Amino acid sequence: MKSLKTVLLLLFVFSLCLPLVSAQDSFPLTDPATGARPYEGRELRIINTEVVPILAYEHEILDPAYEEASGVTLIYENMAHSDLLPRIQTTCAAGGDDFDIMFVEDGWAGALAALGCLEELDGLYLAAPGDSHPEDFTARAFGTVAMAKEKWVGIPTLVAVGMFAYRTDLFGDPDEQAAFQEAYGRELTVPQTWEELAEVGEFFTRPEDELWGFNYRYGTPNNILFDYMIHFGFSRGVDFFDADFNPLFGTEAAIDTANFFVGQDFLALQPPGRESYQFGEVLQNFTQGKVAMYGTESWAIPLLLDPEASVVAEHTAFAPIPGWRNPETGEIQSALLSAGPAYMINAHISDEQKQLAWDYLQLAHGKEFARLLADQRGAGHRVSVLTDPDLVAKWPHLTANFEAMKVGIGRPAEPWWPEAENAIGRALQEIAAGGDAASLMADANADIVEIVEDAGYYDEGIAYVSVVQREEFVCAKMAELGLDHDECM
Amino acid sequence: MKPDVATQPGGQSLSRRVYSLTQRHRHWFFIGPALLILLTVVIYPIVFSTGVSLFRVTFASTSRPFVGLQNFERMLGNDDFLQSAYNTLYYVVFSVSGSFLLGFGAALLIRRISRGRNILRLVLIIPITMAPIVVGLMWNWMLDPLFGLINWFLGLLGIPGQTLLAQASTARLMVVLVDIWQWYPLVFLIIEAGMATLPRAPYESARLEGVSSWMIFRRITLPLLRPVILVALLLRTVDAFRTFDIVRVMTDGGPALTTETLSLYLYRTAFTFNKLSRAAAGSILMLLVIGLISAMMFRFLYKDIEVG
Amino acid sequence: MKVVLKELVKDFKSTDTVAVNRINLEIDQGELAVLLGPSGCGKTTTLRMIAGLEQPDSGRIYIAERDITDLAPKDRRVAMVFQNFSMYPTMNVYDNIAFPLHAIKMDRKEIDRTVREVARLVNIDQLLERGLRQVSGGEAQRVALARAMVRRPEVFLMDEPLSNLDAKLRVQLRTEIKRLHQDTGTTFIFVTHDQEEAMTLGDKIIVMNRGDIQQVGTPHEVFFTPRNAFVANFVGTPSMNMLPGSLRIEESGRLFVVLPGFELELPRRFAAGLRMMTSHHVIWGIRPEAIKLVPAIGDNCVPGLVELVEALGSRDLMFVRVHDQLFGVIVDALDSVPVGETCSLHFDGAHMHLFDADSELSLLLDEKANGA
Amino acid sequence: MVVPVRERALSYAILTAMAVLVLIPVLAGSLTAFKPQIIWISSPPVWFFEPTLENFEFVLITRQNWLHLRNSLIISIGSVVIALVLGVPAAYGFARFRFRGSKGLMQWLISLRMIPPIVVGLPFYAMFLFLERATGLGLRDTHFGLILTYQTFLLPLVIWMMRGYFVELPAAMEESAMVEGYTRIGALRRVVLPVVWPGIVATALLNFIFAWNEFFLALILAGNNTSTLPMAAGTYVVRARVEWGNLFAVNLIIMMPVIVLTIFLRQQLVKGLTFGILE
Repeated sequence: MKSLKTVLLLLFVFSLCLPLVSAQDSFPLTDPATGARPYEGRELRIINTEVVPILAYEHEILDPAYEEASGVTLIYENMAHSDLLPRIQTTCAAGGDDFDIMFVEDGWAGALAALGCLEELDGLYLAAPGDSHPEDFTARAFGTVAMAKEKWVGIPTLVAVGMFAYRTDLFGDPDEQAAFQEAYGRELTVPQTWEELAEVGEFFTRPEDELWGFNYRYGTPNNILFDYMIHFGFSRGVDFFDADFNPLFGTEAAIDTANFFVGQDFLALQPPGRESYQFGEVLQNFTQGKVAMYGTESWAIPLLLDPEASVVAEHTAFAPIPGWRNPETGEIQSALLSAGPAYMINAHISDEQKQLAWDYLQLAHGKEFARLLADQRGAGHRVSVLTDPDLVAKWPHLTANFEAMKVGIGRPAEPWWPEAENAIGRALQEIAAGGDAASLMADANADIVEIVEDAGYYDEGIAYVSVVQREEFVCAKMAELGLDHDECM
Repeated sequence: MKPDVATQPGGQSLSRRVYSLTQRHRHWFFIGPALLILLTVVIYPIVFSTGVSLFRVTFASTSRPFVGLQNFERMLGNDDFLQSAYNTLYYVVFSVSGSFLLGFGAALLIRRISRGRNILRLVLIIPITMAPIVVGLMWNWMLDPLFGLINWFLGLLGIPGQTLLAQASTARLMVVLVDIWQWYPLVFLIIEAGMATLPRAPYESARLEGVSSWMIFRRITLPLLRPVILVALLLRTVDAFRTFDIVRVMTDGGPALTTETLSLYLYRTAFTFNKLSRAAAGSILMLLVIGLISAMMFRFLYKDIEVG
Repeated sequence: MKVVLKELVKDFKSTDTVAVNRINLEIDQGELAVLLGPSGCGKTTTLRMIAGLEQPDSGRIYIAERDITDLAPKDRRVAMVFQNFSMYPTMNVYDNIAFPLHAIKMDRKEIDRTVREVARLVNIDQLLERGLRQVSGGEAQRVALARAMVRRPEVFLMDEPLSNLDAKLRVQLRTEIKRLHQDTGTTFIFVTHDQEEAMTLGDKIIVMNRGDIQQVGTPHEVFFTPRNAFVANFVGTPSMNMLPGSLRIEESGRLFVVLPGFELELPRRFAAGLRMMTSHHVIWGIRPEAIKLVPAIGDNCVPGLVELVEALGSRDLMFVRVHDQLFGVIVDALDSVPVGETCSLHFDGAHMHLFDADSELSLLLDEKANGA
Repeated sequence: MVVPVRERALSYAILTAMAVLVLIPVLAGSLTAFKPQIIWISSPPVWFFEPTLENFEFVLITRQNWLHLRNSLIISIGSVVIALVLGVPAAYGFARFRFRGSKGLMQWLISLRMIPPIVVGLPFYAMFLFLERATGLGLRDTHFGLILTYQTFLLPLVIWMMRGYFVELPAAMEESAMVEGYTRIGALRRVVLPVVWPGIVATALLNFIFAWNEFFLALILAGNNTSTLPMAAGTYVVRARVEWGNLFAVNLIIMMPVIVLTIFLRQQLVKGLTFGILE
């Protein structure tokens, strides 16, 4: 009797878990839609967030035009960025079809793809290539933002790479130049290395005038701190994993980087409150003219150049982010994190709906609209835009942006990566609070080994996908689709 | 008296038997519907979570092997889980005691004044009427190192800008203070309302006998208010245990996990770290601990209050 | 109407009501029956079962030969007055009294006439517009009476309606209830733990203890011929002096009770009851009123020391120590003996009670009566 | 009771200080809702300016937060009504009938308040989806779906609070009415409900506050048709900056109904807290 009860209870529990394990049907290809307004009267549901003002532009210009032309009603579920992931994951895990198109950050795609709720775009593309042009992104950016391992799952909505902005009114001021020459015995130039930046930053740090040398993002959540630290790390040759999939955060270079990044010397160049600065605060400091130099992400550039949003819009220029002078070669190494969201199609919706979603995505983030967006707002993430002579003339930063995008390094697109990031971020926070960098970074490194092990990776022989491998994946994908990519020649 | 046919045991009419039956089970008539809803909306998720916690279910894999209690084991051996459990304990101890002292104090004081009592009471309970997420954002704004009023004020006093929320030494305290700010009105309301029901006689006689205010408070007010105090403490403890919104908005658990609560950690485990089963196991553990604590508090409570 | 309880059982399992053990009771038409007993004896549970507020586990209840066991309270044609509830707080006196009439959809004019008539009957016709806060406790209880009367019920049930009132009001209302009973001629069942109230009110007293009926009888019977030690002890204030003892029968047939320290002769009327005894152990009792002060030691007289005297008005209650036993003795105030002095007590055989130590049943009654 | 002047002055001083600590952030924040964007943030703070309603216009009309306001109203009122309809009878049942396990059930009920919402969110979503596929009954992204979910924390509190009220009332009140010709339901409706009405109002208010401010369950379960005001507030925390003026405008919209209700129902609220939770 008792065992029967147990069996019944277990059956009950299993039945409750059923929605989680519902199998996914394969998706048959559809004919290209060519007729006039074939989607008349349909609805397209998009879960989105107002991350950056650039995306708002999409609503202002693109969406009304699309609705007008297609007869489709666009329904946005607009959420705070931090609220998006739980909502999407819940729907995804249960196999829900609450929305057709979703805004997915590169860090989330690995998990969602493994769950089988990201539609692979190959078939849709081959059936109706249209305006999407996947070859029109840099291989690095495309591999990071639009692919989950070897699968093409999204069209990038923006690509964020580290950028460096500075004030031309300060750097070009003869008095400042003379004063700098006197103090440091060299010419005042835009810094190329972090050491130079520290000097220039110190020079411009004048709290009594409400002016500081540099501003960078920190923030309390662990992962954010890591995001920025890794810019410094990359330039010193720190990588995520070695070829044998061993994490590399306990190395001497990583420890040096950590010490520099959260060290008091570096913090002293920045306005008070730096420990809690996130995107908003650093942006604001720069646009209010409080800092001479500013490390940012590419998507923020249009905001820096908008005279209504920035008092120094006229005096803002861009340069490659500083790097580390390799003592052996004398070469300046500069590498940055590349990240960003893409629009992806929910695999759990009907075929008709997928077709509709694809049709919209081609338009929303195809070549044409990207041009429009760049022309109007100076935002660019497609190669054709970043290299267009007319646009570059109008928006000089596009060139630097393009260069950064080509070398940007993506985070591991693994489901366990956020936890690893969290471990390093935590170590960095503790170093900032006065902890010993060497031991804390070593501990974090050990934690990551544990996290990866726990995920079953070493045992099951799944390897970390390196940046180089990602580019290979991108090239293979392009070949598969019959496309030529400039970087894959 | 000779009983007529209708009174023979076998001769009861159906409607009478139905009446008799409904009389015997009449409490289900009242409790049943609510219980049914609660069973579906509460038992279901708990059973579901328990089920999930026994498998390895992640957001990142479609294979779901049965792993028994491994998730519980891993959770208990996880430093971050233990750290957030410690933080939660810190919140419970300081937020509960802080909001209790403040609320109790305000309730004691407001009984000593007459004019303006209503308006003061209304102002004092404003925080509880605000959404926790709003409270968190508002205090972020107050504490902002650039434009926050607090730093502006400190600046007037000649103290340079502080990043109270970004330093491991102060962040936890700040979050607790905000939590106290939001929740002391609950204690205030309960205690004040409880005081309104206190009998007058013991006070009057004590006053006449020249007993000091402190002794009156200790020997009369406290013992009489014991049940009310325990209720306030129970509610606050339970709420403090699941602190989530305020912390998520203010510090998101940082810096270095010093402000991470269990709720937040489990949320992160599930949605950021993609470990559904681990989070489910953690929630079950958390439920067990809270259940244990509340059961202990209940024992105190039941001693004082005859529950009919 | 005649009320009959047959084999009525109420278990206390899973409820907070007091158990009732298979009781049988008949209350005649027009009688004022009082259920008397200490708290927790089952008297209120019995009353509530008659009202339909508790469901008996088994047994039947009849009112006027109609089986009402499975009828809802509203269909039983009974009325009830409660101990700790008098007036609906959200209604004024008038609406309170009219409330039961609305249930039977009486028309407005008829309601008005009935309410005023009943209000006059219980002397609250001046208070009709008042609310709960504007009436006194006694007035509120009259409202409850009026509300009970207004539907002309077949049986009135009263659950200690007077116990929350002060002494003077209690006496006053007691009289009025008695008068009401006489005027209406309806069957009243009155529950109380106050034996004085029971004595003054009841035509018939049903003494209950631990869910069982101990004795049914007139106030006189219950007082003077208690059927068992419980009734003897419970009824009467101050209560009966009771001592454990054993019997000694002389060959001459004279009967003695051996009490701690002294011995008393018993009248012959106890002889008949002795046959059913299994041992010689008895409980002997005598009411304080039956003990006399006598000037000298004689038969059935013992000396004692006065330890305490309580004034009861015209009479005094003396506590007299006799061989380590304290006896309550009621004497005329004028005959009272000062504390510390000795006196001689006479126990009148005519007023002695004797109970079997095991069964606690009275030995005074014959076998047949006891076996019932 | 006579309170010595010095003691009273001290009480005033401390209470006023507390009131100031409450009011400063609330008022300063609310002020921002009326500031034009250019001075949303400024250091030193701007205290005098020409107030504008453009932030309210932006959030209510441009961002269509009036829809969120509507959703919040429907869901909060709906879930409180359902919680009362189910909870008041249950509370009565617990107060009046003692049965096997009633005490344990009551304790279990209040322990439900402790369930962290993350335990509930995902299973609910899965359940709704499963129901929809199995029976066609759509609860996802419906007001009713959320109303149902909110019962997890509303219903126990309603039962707990209301039970206190019923226990305070003598059972004889409805029993009297039952003997006088009413059914139990009739007696409850005509006699008991009018008496506990303030308690119901207070319970409703307190539960309204909890439903109105709920965040996590809405986050997981609310979709386009049902997302609530606290969720709308979150959308003004965008990556580039926090849109403080808009955020505080939404905050004011969130706070207003509760404050107004609290002012009007303060007496009942206080009464409700004494009776309900005390017992």
